[in-house]
Amino acid sequence: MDGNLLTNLVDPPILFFFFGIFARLIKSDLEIPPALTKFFSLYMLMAIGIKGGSGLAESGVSREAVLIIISAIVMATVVPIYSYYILRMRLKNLYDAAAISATYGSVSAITFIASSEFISKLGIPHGGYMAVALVVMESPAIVMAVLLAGMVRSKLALEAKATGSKSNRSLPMKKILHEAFTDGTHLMLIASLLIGVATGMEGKKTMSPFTADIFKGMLAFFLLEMGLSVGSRLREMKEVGVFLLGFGVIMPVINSGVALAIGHFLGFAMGDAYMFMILVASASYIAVPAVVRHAIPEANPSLYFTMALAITFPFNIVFGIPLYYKMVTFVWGA
Amino acid sequence: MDGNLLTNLVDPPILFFFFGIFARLIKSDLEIPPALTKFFSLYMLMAIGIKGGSGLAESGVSREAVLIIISAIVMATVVPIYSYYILRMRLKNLYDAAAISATYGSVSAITFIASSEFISKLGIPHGGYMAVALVVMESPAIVMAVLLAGMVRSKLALEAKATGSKSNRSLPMKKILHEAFTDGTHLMLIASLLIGVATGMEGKKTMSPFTADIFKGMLAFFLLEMGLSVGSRLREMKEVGVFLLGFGVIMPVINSGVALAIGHFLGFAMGDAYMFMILVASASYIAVPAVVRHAIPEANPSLYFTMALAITFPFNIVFGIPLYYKMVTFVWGA
Amino acid sequence: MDGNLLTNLVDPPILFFFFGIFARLIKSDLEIPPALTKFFSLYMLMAIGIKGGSGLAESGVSREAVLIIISAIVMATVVPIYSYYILRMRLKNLYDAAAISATYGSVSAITFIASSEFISKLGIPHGGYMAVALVVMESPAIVMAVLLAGMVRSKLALEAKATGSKSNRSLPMKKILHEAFTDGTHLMLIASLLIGVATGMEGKKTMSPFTADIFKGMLAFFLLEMGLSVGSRLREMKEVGVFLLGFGVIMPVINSGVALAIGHFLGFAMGDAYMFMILVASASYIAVPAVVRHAIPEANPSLYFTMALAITFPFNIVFGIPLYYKMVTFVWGA
Amino acid sequence: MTSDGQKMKKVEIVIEAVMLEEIISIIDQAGAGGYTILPTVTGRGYRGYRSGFELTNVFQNAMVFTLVDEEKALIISQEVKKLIQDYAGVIIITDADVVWPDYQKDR
Amino acid sequence: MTSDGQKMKKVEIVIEAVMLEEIISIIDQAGAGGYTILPTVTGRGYRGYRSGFELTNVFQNAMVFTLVDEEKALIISQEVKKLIQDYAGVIIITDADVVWPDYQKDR
Amino acid sequence: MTSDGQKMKKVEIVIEAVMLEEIISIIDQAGAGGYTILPTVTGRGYRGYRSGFELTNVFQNAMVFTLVDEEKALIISQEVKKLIQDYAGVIIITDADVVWPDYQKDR
Ligand SMILES: Nc1ncnc2c1ncn2[C@@H]1O[C@H](COP(=O)(O)O)[C@@H](O)[C@H]1O
Ligand SMILES: Nc1ncnc2c1ncn2[C@@H]1O[C@H](COP(=O)(O)O)[C@@H](O)[C@H]1O
Ligand SMILES: Nc1ncnc2c1ncn2[C@@H]1O[C@H](COP(=O)(O)O)[C@@H](O)[C@H]1O
Ligand code: NA
Ligand code: NA
Ligand code: NA
Repeated sequence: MDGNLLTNLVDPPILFFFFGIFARLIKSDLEIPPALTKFFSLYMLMAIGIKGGSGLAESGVSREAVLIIISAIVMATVVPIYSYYILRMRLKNLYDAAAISATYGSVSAITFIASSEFISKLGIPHGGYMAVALVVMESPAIVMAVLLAGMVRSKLALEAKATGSKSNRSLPMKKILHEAFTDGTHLMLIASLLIGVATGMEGKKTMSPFTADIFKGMLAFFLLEMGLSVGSRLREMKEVGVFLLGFGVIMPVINSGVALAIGHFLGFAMGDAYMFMILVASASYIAVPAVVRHAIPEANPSLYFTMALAITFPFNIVFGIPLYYKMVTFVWGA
Repeated sequence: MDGNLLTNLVDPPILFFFFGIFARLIKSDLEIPPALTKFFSLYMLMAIGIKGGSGLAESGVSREAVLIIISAIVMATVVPIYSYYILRMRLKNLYDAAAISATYGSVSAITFIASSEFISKLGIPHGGYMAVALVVMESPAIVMAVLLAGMVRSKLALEAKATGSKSNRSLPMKKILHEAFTDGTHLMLIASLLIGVATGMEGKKTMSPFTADIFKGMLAFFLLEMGLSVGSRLREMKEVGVFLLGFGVIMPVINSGVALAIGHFLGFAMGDAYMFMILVASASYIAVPAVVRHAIPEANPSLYFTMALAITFPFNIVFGIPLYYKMVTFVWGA
Repeated sequence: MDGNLLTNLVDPPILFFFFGIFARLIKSDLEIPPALTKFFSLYMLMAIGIKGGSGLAESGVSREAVLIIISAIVMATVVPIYSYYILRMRLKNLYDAAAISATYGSVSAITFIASSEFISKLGIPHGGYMAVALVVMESPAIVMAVLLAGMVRSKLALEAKATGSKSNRSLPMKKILHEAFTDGTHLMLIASLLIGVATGMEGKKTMSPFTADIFKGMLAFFLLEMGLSVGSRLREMKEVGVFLLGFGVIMPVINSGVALAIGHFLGFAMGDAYMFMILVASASYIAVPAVVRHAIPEANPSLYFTMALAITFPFNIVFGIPLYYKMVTFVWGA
Repeated sequence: MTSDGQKMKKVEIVIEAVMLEEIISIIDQAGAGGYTILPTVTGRGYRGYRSGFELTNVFQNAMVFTLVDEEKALIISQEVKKLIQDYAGVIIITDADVVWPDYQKDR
Repeated sequence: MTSDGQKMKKVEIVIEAVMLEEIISIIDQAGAGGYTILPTVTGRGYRGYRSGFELTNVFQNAMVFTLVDEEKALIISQEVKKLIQDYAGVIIITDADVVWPDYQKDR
Repeated sequence: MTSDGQKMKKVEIVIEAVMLEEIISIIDQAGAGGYTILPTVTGRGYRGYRSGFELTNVFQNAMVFTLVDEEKALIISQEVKKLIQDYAGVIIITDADVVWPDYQKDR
């Protein structure tokens, strides 16, 4: 990788992320108050939404936009399936396999933001509809995972028959769907997108001192908190084990490769293809765990949360962002 | 109403308000942390104060300013009285009548802000002393309501004589006045105004990246929280009943009409008259409930709070702002 | 002092500080949520660090920079020693003497910020390495105070021998050092400095809408909270007593004098000398109390915390900032 | 115990924050007169440390208590017990003397 | 109960947040040695759900407890009981064994 | 008490926030099965008012409770008692009926 690509890392917000990890490792008491973390996370979604939505209002809905959104939904549905079959080759607890699959089928908004900053700095544009792709990828993975977990439950029930004293306490599908679609952060992103579409460039201009100018500072704080969280999760790494650790770094690369192939086949513009790879490669550590904890209570959150947050997220930030760029430029021949 | 006027609603902060209501109605778990809500509300008051105060330092205190401030105090005193007599025509609990009167005599800073944005967009200026009017209208209504409640208490005591086991636990007037005048949000506004006056245009310039440039974004978050609050209150609407619901939408219109007449009679500039109408038409859902809960414990907060927040506030934002503008331009002939 | 110097006080953030004190004195319920206070304090450190670090990247490390940093470490070590011997002349509880010494040897970042604003307004520059001086002065004072407290403990143990039922519950030095150096706010400043150095002017530019443009507004909120804290501490003033009150206002002046002499002797530039005086004259009310409460549990935090926050901090803001400027211009002959 | 109090059970439940709503619906269905929620507590138990300072509330606890008669206490604790087979949580029952306003004496 | 504890009453009060100060002054006036406040709790009772996530603290609860002897417990509960005729709240009294530092044994 | 509960002691400790970690290590060392933390409480006691709204957490309290058998309750209260000679705090011990999940019955 040439030096140019590593400039991604010499950016204050990214450096604050590493600082956060470091602070936890040396057991500092540094802490971002939870109320602020929650606010920053809503702020990030507002910023993505306003930017993507106003871009969409400007450009209109092209044929490529529709193709990308359909591809996004397909990938969010398919990734959990093949992930599950890979995972069950080694995992004894099949509920864990289902839950982990959900996080990898879904997406990480902060990875999306960091990649968008990276590629914009290189002068390569991407469409406002990529924010729509981000939206539509959140929920299908959850639904898939719940179906997989349901399959597991039936199978185990068959096997165990009369043994089953531990009754099935998982939520009914209807309630899961309600949670998946009304999740606060999910709605915030959708609403911001729609408001961006409705108010267009005018709305963007009004909001931009807040949502764009001071964005990097807010991102620095949010990534600092992410770093702190990653740092505290690192201690639980041994629970995760070598197999899942490997999964956490290889899977994003495989997923990005599949996305690359689709993007090339369907003729996406390079910037869009890159962002699509990022979406497919990233894993969810906010929305999915919150729903899956209810939907698949038998799965261990220390596994799926730690993998998405403490393995795949930093891997994508440090290696994935430049690597996928190498891949896309190799194929598109920039 | 022409399209021009509805542009008020196609503004990101206002749209986030509607989104907040919607999110509650579909039972999303979206939530702004209370610590942030409190901060945004202090921020809004700082922004109003700095802007109004520095404007006042610039313009000096004109004859019109003095007239407006006196009118504001008079209206904050008179509105509770006639409101009370209207309310007691139908309400059995006279304490409720007194408490509701207080909220309608007092004011809503966010309605003030939204109207100020609306009218500024139309290029019509208003004086910095309007922020002073906002300040002076907060407390007189509380005092009036307490006097009315005292009246009710004496009357009931006379009627009930020996029956009265439920002793009068309301606060002494001195303590009520202390609370009304030292209320944190009230003081914040006064202090910001004075600091705006003291530091003038220089102070405004120093602060404006914070208090003006990012203002719309902060307002969007605050209105989102307002929407969420309105949304949760909507469920208590049946407790409010048809009579009070009607009161909540008709009273602001009547009050704005009275204000219009006064403004015209005293020869206010159009922008000032409009803002004066807004002040008189709006109802308080932050400062007044906080004091009145102590001062008139016999009144039911689900009534007075819900009416001010969930009926009159949205009514003013959606219909009142353009309606009062129609009214003022009709008379002033813009 | 000429009018020019008092302009320091006619600045919105400083006025919000006085407002905070006033609000507490009249027992207002005004309150900044603790989560926000914590955030503002981290924000301030980020802002100092980015600014100082990027300045350092620009200027490189000069001979003067090295001299200043060494002087800073020396003063942070020496001030606690002579403070301790002054204090023990009158204080019965020698643990209190040791703890108070630590706060005066250490520094206040907000005093640093306010002075930096003051002197920048007068057009006098200071080096980015002054932020490094701020960093290196935080911990040595704590170490010194712990050594002093250890001395006290041995002495008392000797005197009391068999009496000693109250076992020594202080932390081992290793743990104290860990706490002193991994304290969250301390690390935040160091990290921001290093990130400022690493990303240079580019990084500063990216971050400045957040860390510089809206700085004054954030400072206003933080100083408001400081004022509220000072206001509530004022009630504990009688516990402090006349001797310590005198110490709290005279010591900063003495310390600034010593710093002035060193600065002159070593030939610092005037702006650097002034900032050095400020550092030596200020006392710590955040980092030091947090560590010393563990390290010297026998000392009474109402004394050392109140002195640093409610006496020395306001003294420096109101009188110290212009006074030390008078002193430095008298010697440098501006 | 203090004279004018009503002898009741105080049933305290510590539970994963994500399960708070189910607990409340159990309490409601048992016919309790009310409950009080302590929205954020942290803790350690059989399932390890639950810090409450993460990006997700998955590692956070909440606490709720309800004042009820012995019979309802039994129903609630049995229902909640089923839930805490899968979720972090514990149920604590103590004797309490409860004083209500006069007009609520009939609880 | 545990040997070196002092037998006392733990008086817990859930109350509207706006009334916290009055409750504290009642506790002080009864001569209690102290109290502990849980500043934000939410709950449901006779007066409906009190969510605590509103713009005003009028719909928020607070909780406070004080450790006192039986006599003071009675005084406090009687005084507070008067208040909760008009305000949302409940009083909970339990037996507790309290351990103080040695130099405070005389409480 | 309610039938299927285990008779235990609920040991509640109010302590300066800065000492929370030591308290927890005492609880851990006594072999308790767990604890629950209420991270921010305020209060008044022998050492005056501890407001919790300062720039430093030196004036803040925390509360923690652990459910243990009588023997461990005694050990914990003795250890904590030593600490609260120097630090603000109090220990409260009550009888409690605790319901655990089935697989934890062996506590
Ligand atoms: N022995 C105990 N004492 C106090 N709280 C406990 C105890 N055991 C568990 N808890 C609380 O209950 C939560 C869940 O417990 P567990 O399901 O055992 O992990 C913990 O996070 C603690 O907050
Ligand atoms: N049965 C109960 N159990 C636990 N908390 C209660 C109960 N009843 C009332 N509360 C608490 O006391 C507050 C006021 O109660 P009330 O005055 O009955 O509305 C409620 O918001 C709850 O926090
Ligand atoms: N009598 C009491 N009742 C309830 N809480 C108390 C009592 N005494 C002390 N506390 C709590 O324990 C903390 C420390 O007490 P102290 O060491 O006596 O200052 C106080 O800040 C209160 O939170
Ligand atoms: Na993905
Ligand atoms: Na009004
Ligand atoms: Na110093």
